[in-house]
Amino acid sequence: MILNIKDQFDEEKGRWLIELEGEADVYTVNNFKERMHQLLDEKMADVEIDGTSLQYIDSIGLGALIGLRGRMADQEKVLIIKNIQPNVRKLLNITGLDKIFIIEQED
Amino acid sequence: MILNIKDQFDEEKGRWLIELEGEADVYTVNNFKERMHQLLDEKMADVEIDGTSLQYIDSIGLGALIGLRGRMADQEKVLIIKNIQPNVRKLLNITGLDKIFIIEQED
Amino acid sequence: MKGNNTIYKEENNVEVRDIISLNLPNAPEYVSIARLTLSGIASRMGFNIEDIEDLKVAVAEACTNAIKHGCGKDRNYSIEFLVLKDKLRIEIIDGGKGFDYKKVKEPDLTKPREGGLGLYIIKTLMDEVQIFNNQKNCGTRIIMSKNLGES
Amino acid sequence: MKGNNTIYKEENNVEVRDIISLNLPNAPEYVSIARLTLSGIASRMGFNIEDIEDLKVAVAEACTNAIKHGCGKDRNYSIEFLVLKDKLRIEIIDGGKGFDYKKVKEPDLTKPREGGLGLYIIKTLMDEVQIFNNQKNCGTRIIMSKNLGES
Ligand SMILES: Nc1ncnc2c1ncn2[C@@H]1O[C@H](COP(=O)(O)OP(=O)(O)O)[C@@H](O)[C@H]1O
Ligand SMILES: Nc1ncnc2c1ncn2[C@@H]1O[C@H](COP(=O)(O)OP(=O)(O)O)[C@@H](O)[C@H]1O
Repeated sequence: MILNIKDQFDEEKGRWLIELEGEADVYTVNNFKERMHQLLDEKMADVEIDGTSLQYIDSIGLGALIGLRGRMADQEKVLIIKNIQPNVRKLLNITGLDKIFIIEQED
Repeated sequence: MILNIKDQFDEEKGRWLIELEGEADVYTVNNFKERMHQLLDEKMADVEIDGTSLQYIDSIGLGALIGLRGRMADQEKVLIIKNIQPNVRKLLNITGLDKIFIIEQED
Repeated sequence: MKGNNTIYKEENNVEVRDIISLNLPNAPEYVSIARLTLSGIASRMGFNIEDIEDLKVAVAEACTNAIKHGCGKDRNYSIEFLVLKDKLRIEIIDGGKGFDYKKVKEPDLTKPREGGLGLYIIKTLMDEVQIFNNQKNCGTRIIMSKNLGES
Repeated sequence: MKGNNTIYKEENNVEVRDIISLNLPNAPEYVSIARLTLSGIASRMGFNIEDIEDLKVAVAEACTNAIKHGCGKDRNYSIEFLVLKDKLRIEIIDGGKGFDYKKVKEPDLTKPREGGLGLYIIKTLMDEVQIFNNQKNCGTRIIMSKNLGES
């Protein structure tokens, strides 16, 4: 019922590393959007989201990722999403977003 | 939402060892009562209930334990309850049943 | 009017923030749904784990009574969750035969019986409890509240 | 009548075993309560974990629509869960402005936009979906079902 966001700038890779824990839904999404835009204001760079502990996402959460990617694409930065759970993966697949974001799966 | 019941007769101690896993409530109680009475029909003996995995009990579940103890007390057998969770313990305390059953806590 | 048995007096003037209501079939297998819904509401409000356990037990006991003594087989009963500023109030309403709370005896804890513990447990775990009998022997409304941030 | 937009045809003759209804405030923070209640009902019915995930997403999308496009701030919306022999049917009913489903375009998946995915996701995850517009522009009823024991 909450979404915890951990962020860290990886100097070596030159990207934001974001860990999401909890649920990215209609209730938590505003906080997520605000935080991400703050980070990009601070430093425009690639973003790598680790979804290991992201339990749930809805269309509003997906919309936020699409919006984020839009802003980044204008600056030729990429949005990478890794280690997502099967239920989150399924939503990316059915909405075709798996072809728009860069998805990395470790195993 | 279910109650799993494991039983085993301990020849050395001469008692039934019962492990309860799940929730002993208005929905699962009939099954529990039936099973326990079957076991006592098979062999009237002391009963030791291990509550390590018993997540929840309600007044109907407590009633079933009281009924069980009644039948056993007539035969001078005892009902021992061990390793219960704090929420189950609290209900035994407020209903005074902690003074009626034999409660053993390992730690 | 047959009964209006106030156990604890409650102030009348409270700001209700949100109301959630749940209507359940008169069947034991759905009591766990009441517990689940309740735990979602209570944890969102910020109740601690011990208080949530108390709430779950109290609500389940009232649901069990609504089923056992309440309505006919094919009727539903309702639970209303009122989110107040600093407390959760829960009303369980059945359309059953009703009863006179004053005539219910407290259980004798030194002589355990198989039944008769439900209302006693509810009163012990909740901060306020009121029981109303609808007129013409038609149904019971039990109102119970728990305060946030005590314990 | 403005709309009665059947996406998939559904048989009319079904035996409803139990009805659970949940009435929620028009606020995003309670959508998770709908998900929680649903997952209790669906797991009791024997749906597997993947199906329960699908159901949670579909119901949450419909709730989000009821909140975003539906009613005024201080009104509630309802969710009815109909437990049938071999399927779960869920109806989400709001008292909002309604809409003409036929005029809603399918999203272009090659050109992602921030909105417009909700109904598409619902249709993909559920076995049957119907959308009804109440008369006089007053409210929407979306009916969706998922069958037990497939997949
Ligand atoms: N919702 C209800 N409708 C009618 N009678 C009720 C209701 N709740 C409680 N009662 C009455 O109060 C008595 C005490 O209830 P309770 O303490 O829960 O114990 P039990 O239900 O095990 O008898 C019941 O036996 C019943 O007569
Ligand atoms: N409950 C509703 N009440 C009124 N309009 C609705 C409702 N649900 C959906 N709609 C309409 O259908 C459109 C598509 O909905 P959806 O696919 O969920 O995407 P989004 O809500 O992001 O626009 C909405 O923009 C809205 O116009």
